[in-house]
Amino acid sequence: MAEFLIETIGLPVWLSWTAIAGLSAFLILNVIAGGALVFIWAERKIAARIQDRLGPTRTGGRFGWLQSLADGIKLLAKEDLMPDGADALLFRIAPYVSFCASFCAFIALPFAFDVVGQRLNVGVFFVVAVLGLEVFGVILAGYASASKWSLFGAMREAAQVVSYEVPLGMCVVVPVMLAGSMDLVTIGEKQAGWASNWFIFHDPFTFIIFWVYYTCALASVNRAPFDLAEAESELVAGFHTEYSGLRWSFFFMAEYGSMFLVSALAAILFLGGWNGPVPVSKLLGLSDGMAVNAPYALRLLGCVNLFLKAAVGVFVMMWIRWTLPRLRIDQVMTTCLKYCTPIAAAMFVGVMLWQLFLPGGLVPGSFQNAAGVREGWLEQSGSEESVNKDSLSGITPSRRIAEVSR
Amino acid sequence: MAVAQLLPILLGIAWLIPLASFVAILFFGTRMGAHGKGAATVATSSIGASLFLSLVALVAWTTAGPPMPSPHHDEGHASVHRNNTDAGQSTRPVQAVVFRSPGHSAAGGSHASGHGEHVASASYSGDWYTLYASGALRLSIGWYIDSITVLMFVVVTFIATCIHVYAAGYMHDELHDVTDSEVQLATGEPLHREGRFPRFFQALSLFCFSMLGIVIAGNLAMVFIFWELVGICSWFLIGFYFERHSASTAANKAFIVNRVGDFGMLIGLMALWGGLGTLHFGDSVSSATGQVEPGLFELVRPAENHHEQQVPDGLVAFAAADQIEKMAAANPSRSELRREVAAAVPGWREQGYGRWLLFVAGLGIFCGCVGKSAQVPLFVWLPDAMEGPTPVSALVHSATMVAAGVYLVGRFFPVLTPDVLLVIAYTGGLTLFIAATIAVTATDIKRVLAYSTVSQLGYMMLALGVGGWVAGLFHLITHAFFKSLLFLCSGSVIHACHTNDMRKMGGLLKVMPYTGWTMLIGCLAIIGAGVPFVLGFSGYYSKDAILAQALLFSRTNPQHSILYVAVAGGAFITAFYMFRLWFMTFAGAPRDQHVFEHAHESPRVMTAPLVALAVFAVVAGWALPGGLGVESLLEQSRPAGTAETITTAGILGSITLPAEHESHVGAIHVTATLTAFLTALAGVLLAAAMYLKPLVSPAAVAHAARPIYTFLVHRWYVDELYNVLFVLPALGVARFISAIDTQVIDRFINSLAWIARQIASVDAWFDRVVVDGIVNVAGSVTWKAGLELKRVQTGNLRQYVMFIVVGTVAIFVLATLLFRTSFAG
Amino acid sequence: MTFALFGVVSVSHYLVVGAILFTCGVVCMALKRNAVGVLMGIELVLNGANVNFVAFGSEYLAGDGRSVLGLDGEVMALFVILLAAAEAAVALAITLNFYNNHATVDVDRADDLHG
Amino acid sequence: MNHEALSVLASLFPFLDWHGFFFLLFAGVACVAAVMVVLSDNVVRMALHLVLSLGATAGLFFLAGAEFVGAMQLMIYVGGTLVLLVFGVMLTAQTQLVALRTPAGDRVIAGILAAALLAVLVQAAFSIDSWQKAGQGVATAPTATPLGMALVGVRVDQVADENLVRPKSGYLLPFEIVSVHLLVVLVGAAYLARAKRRRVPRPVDLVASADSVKPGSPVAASSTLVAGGSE
Amino acid sequence: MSQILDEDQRIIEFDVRTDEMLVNMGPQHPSTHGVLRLVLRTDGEIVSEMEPHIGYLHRCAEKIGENLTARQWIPYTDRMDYLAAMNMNLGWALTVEKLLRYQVSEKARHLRVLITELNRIASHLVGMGAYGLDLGTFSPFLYAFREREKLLDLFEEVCGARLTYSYITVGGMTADLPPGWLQRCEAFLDQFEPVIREYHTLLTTNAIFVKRTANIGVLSPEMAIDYGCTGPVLRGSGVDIDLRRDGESIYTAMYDGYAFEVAVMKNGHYPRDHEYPAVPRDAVLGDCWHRFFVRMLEVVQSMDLVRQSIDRYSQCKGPLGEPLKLAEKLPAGDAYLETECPKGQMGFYVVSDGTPIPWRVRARSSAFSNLAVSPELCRGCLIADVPAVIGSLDVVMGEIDR
Repeated sequence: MAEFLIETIGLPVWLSWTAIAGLSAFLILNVIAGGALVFIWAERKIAARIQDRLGPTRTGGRFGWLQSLADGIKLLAKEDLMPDGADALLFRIAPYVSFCASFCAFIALPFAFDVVGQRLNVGVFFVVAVLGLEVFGVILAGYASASKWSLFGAMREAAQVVSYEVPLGMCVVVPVMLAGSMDLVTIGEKQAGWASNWFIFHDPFTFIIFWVYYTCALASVNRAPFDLAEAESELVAGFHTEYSGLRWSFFFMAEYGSMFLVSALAAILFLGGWNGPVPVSKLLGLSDGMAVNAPYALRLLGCVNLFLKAAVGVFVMMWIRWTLPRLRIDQVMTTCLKYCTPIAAAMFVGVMLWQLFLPGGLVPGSFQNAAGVREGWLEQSGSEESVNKDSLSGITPSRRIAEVSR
Repeated sequence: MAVAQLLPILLGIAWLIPLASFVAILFFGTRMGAHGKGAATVATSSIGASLFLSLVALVAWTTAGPPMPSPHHDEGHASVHRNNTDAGQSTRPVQAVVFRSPGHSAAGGSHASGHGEHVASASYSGDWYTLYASGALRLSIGWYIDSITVLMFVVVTFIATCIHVYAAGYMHDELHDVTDSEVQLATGEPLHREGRFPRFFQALSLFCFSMLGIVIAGNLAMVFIFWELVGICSWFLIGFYFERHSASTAANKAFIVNRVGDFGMLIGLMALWGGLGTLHFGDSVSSATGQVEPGLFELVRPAENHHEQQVPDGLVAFAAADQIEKMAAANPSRSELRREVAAAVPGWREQGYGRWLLFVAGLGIFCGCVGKSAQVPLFVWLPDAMEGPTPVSALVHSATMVAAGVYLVGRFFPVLTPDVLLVIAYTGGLTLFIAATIAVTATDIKRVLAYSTVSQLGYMMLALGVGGWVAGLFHLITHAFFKSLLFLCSGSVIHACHTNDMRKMGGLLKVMPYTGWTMLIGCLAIIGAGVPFVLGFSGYYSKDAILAQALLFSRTNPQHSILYVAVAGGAFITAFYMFRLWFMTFAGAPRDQHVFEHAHESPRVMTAPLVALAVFAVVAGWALPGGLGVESLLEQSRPAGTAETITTAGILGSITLPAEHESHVGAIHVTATLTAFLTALAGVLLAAAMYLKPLVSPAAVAHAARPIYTFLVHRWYVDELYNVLFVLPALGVARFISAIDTQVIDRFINSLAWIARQIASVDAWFDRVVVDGIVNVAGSVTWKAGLELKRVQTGNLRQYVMFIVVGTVAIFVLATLLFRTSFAG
Repeated sequence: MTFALFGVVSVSHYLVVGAILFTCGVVCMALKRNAVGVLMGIELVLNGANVNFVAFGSEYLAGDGRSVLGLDGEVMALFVILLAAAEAAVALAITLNFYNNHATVDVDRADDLHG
Repeated sequence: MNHEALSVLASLFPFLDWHGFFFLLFAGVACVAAVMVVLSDNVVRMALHLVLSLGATAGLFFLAGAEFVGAMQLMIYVGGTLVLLVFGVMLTAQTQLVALRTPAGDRVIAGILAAALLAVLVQAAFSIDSWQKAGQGVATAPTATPLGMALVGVRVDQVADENLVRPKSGYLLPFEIVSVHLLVVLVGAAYLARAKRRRVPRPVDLVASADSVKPGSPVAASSTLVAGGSE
Repeated sequence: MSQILDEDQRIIEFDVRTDEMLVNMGPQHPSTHGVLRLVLRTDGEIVSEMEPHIGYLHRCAEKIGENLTARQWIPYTDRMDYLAAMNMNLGWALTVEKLLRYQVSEKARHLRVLITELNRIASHLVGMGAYGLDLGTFSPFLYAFREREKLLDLFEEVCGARLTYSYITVGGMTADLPPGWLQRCEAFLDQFEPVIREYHTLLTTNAIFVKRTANIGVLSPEMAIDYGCTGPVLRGSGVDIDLRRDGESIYTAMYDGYAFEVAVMKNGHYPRDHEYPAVPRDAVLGDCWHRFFVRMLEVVQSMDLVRQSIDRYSQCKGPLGEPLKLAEKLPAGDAYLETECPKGQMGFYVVSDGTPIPWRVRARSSAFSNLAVSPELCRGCLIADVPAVIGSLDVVMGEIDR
């Protein structure tokens, strides 16, 4: 895009780049915001359905789809209260910190092959790190609103998110190990082809890891049985008790944003990301299978795929939310420390051993690029080198490895 | 079993029984009957047993050897020549019994005149147990038994028995707690103490054992041992009431004075032992070599020399040591030397070598006797010994112990040279006179008797000194009887009147008839009363013998006639003070009514012995119809070679010792007896004149002879003399030496200590000031520095961080200054 | 010493930033009376050090094409971060204990170890 | 983002290029936030500024090409350590969050010292010429993989022609040591801040045991405390 | 946060010396039923002391009772336990009838049983729904209210009101059943039968629900009796008391002829427990789960009773009987009667001095004593457990504060 602007319009380089950056940022923001709105509406509808009722029907068209708009307007109209004992600065900043944290992760999230904000080499690592930041917003909110209940909520939330980062980290490492790189795009590529290529079906351990990942994701996003932060029954509304109006909506957006992020991540890591169950593009011969520079249309299909999978993930979250009662804080902690972490660790070892002994999967060759997987890591650096072909240093160190190891 | 074996056994047992009783009482005394009452019976029975054994021994002796007729009765001298030559095998396995028949060579002529051979009867000697034997030197426990020994055994045991019986009664106060009025406690009231009944009899038994020990002793060493033991017993007995100051000082005085005497005896002993190498009286067969080793008597009066006294070879060699030295230098071989010496000895003897040595030996032994028998220089302790209970005075200080000295002189008679005998005689005379005069003025009943004892001992010594061997010993035995009687009577009087002072007594005959009459008998016996030439008390016979011998001696040695005068004067004074005593106590009006009322006759247990002794006091002098009497028994064991008159030119000029039997010859005998009778009668009459019918009041006489009276009352100032001569100088010397010690030596040492202290203080000062100073300064400096630096460590975290920053900046600045180029350059 | 304020960034720029961070950290440690404040100071100091490490280790910034430290710089930075985390954990535990015992986290109150 | 485009930009506007701009941005944020940390009294405010500062330094790391370190910084530092610190603040700061102000005297001294230290450091920073030469802007390969390899012990980044005596050493040993170290630290920290068990008898027990409990014993004391508390 | 409640309830761990924080689950807290204020003294997450404050809903009903005649006071009894107004009216009516020694007709008696048992079902449904809300699930609440709505429609038909019926009055009923009502009622019961099984799957056997309720707030039988707990709370602790069977003769007279078993766990078994899910392994007799389960069983028991009363009512010939005069003269004296209401034994006490207006009226609230035991149960539990315990006690503030 940037080259296009530079050549055609002749804008100064930096201006064009900033424009492009601004555009893509705006795009991402809207995608997420739009998604959040849709999810709010979806939540109401699904809850109703679960509770044997209709849910919002009158707002907007047939299915009350304008409900979230109505909510938005309500929130905008609402007065932004601030309790007098609150610490003004922190009180105001808290929602934005939380919001940025969850949206910042979308930079590295590829919607389709190479349709990504910034293709980071440490993509997955970056996302997990940023997820960790969100807890900051919650803590600040809890502290700033100067009420015991919000402090309780903030503390619980922080404790929960921090402790669930551990199993989350472990689960995330498995696909990285399988794909050989932390770059989300690479991981996605690795799962191209038939659904059987998805990492979830790669081996039984990863399958279990997926479910553990999903529970940890639930917990780190404060949803469903783990939503102690704003446990209505006990702490009124947890850390955002004192918030109202727009600030509250930012929290809400942050929550739904991170919910979508987590499900999308799940989709990419385990469910093949933008690769549909059937390698349509390959079958149609549109691309050489590696989808390195597939045409835009194909990428759009990829985005749709990802969106669908993420939506399924979000749906399941909502579903769980309206059926299961809330767990107690110590039970939450127990599940994390005594169940998720050990299982994740065990499965991690399982996957490692699996990869060592059965590189090609149960039936050799079942993964057509399984072989690639091992060398991919080597080769990948080679391919990477192709990206920045104009690097001055002739012999890239990576090639050296190839010679050394052979 | 022959007499030779029987006698040692009998006498040995008789001798040991009192020891057994002593040990029994010592260990079980207090448990014998109530308050130890049984001790009396044990002691008495033991001494009784000894008496019985002694009597058996006497009978055995007499039966074995025909009795020697006493010169008075049958005018003849049946000198039984008993020659018992067989060397009886002693039943004792230890020692071969050797008896030495006094008259080996019956034919040995002596230049003595007629009267047949006077040969002493047999004497048995032997050893029970050899304490120490190396070569010639031999120390052993043995016996030397002859008639004196047997006789003395009988006398001692008999008197001891009587006194034991008497003491049982006399000492009954000691059965229960005693309040001794004479002892003044610090608080003023009299001493209350437990009774010491068994202790008394324990001491008595020990005494009897040691006395018999002296008598039976076979050698001088044994004599010396028992000599000391007797001294200890007398110390115990005198000091029985040891709480009384007077009693304890008297006991000590007695012991010390005896020790002075013993000192001399020791010198004599050593002289003999050094020279002759043996102390045995009789000869003995050494079990090892089987040779006959000559005893002392043999050495001094070798049979070969017809028992002529001669300086034994040993002494001669001893004296001629320097000659021997020269000879030794000449030829080194020992045997050669020995033979040469032997050859030269007779020559040396002629030159008079060793005479002085023998004289010294004899004189030394006599010194022991002076101490023990209270002769002139050393008689002061006897009067003070009266502090002991009366039975003690009776037994120890009248009959036995004091007699030991006389007995020893008698036993040792052959060894004593005529010079020594002369000294003895003079000493006896002097003692006799002084004691008698003091007795005249004594008012204490026991003191009078004590002085009379001293004078009688003087008699005995004089008798022996003048050659009257039998006379002296005969008087010893008779004196034992009547002096113990007198003492017991005085004891019963004191017991009755509770006071010793005659001036408080008087007219007690009516109250105490038994005591009175028995005392009268005693007095008569002591003054030698008796119908001249017919019959008399025991004293009569012995005193006449002495007078006769003294008369004979003064006749033969006119320069010594003073001795006879002394004897005669002594007899007169003796009679006077004895009857003075008797009249003051029993006759006349009672002087102290209080005492008179209290006086009561003593119980039978006390009067019975009096009667027994009284009988013997009378009978002792008599001889049995067969001529067996004390005199005849004594005659049996007259030492060989002393029967004849001997004239020797000794150190003290020439002295002729008249033969004793000559004194029995008519003229001398008659004059002696008459003088004795007259002097006695005069004494009695004078006493009666002064005390019975106060023709002449004693006070007037005393006033008249004021100087003499005071002189005598003060006991010749002897005590004061000794005090001045010995005690004061000793104290002075002691004081002088202590003065030297304290002033000179102590002061010197103290000064040394002071100097040391001064040096120490200086050193301490130096150490404290200089050494510690430095250390403290160092310490305080570091301490203060620490305190200062401590403030840097404020504990405040923030300041630490600032310090770090300052530090780093400083390092950087320094680095840049010092190393021009930058660090990383 | 040409220092283009806005010129292309060089290692020195990073060093300056590192120095500033370091100094702020030290000052924070020196000034803050709240124990947690001191901990934050420590974090700043370590961060300053990290910046230097990364600066020296970055190929991108290296003047003559080759960075001073090469990869070591980044590895060191990595280790510093790790250990800083560990240190923070222990320091916090100590602070909590201190708080438990003294009911306050005021560093000035914790001056028991004075001289 | 295309690096050679950046260099082109630099030529156009010497005073501004991507790298410079972002560097200034991040550096500015980092330094300002650091100073704010020092100046602010409220501990929670300090925490927020620290987060900003550390985030900015993460950015700097990204700019310097050390992506992995930047991500690590974000994750561990900001995500982990600071959350820990904030927890610390919450748990300890019951009352006087603001109260603790340092005396003025210390502030002045600290300021002076800071200035001195800064001067020294900055002087050192510019003392070496090679440091000042502007970065070549050479696009470098992402360092994540070589870094991972280095940690495991194989140094892929060293260039053959370097005249090194020995090949650069891998970091396997330090890596293992650090892992064990972290374990120990965690255990230590957990132990230090462990929950100190205190047995509080139930009221029922109290009643039953009230009479049997010696008045002076701790149980009694605690029970009275509780009982007292519960009235 | 370390493990909070392990096997020994009494071991309370405190992590950092957080001094006791006084937190009050204020009157306006969403989870409390009505306006109950709970002052918690928490030590971190652990509640060291809990003190309920009541009185926010006090309307002086008893004082007003001294100025109204017996029948005029009926509406006030509605507003005590507004979830089971019928039972309240019955309680008061029977008490006054006991004083008057008035015997209602046979038909009225059966009708009373019918109506009160239906009301018990409605009350338990609210209890179940609200308890689900307390534990965080929103759906069961809606299911419960769906069924309750149907019931309220039936009630509306009978007495015109959906909540405060004032239907049963002294001496009988204000009106007879509308025609066809019984058939609709039976229809409701028929369709309600399978729904109960659905509720069990929804909550009773839900793993998380069991985790949140089993072994929490264990109320020992002795303590229950000591604190005067009654109704499902008492029966939840295994004490076999049900006034419908063991109550006063007047009250039990209503139920004679009806066959029903008291829903209480006797030596490890609930009556007819084969039809219901088994007791979870770690549920202890007297804990929240059991109290909840007893209510669920009582719903079934009440349905059975309603069916029987419908048959009896339909067989009765006689007239329903008119209620007594509005200002009926009450004989001098006093009367006290306790009836088995859904929340527990509701007692009414009336003292009259011969005039129609009682001299003194007193209502003994069962929920009041049930709530009284809550501090005991909550001591040492977690904040999240407090609503679970209060929910299981199923208290209604109206009845407590009166």
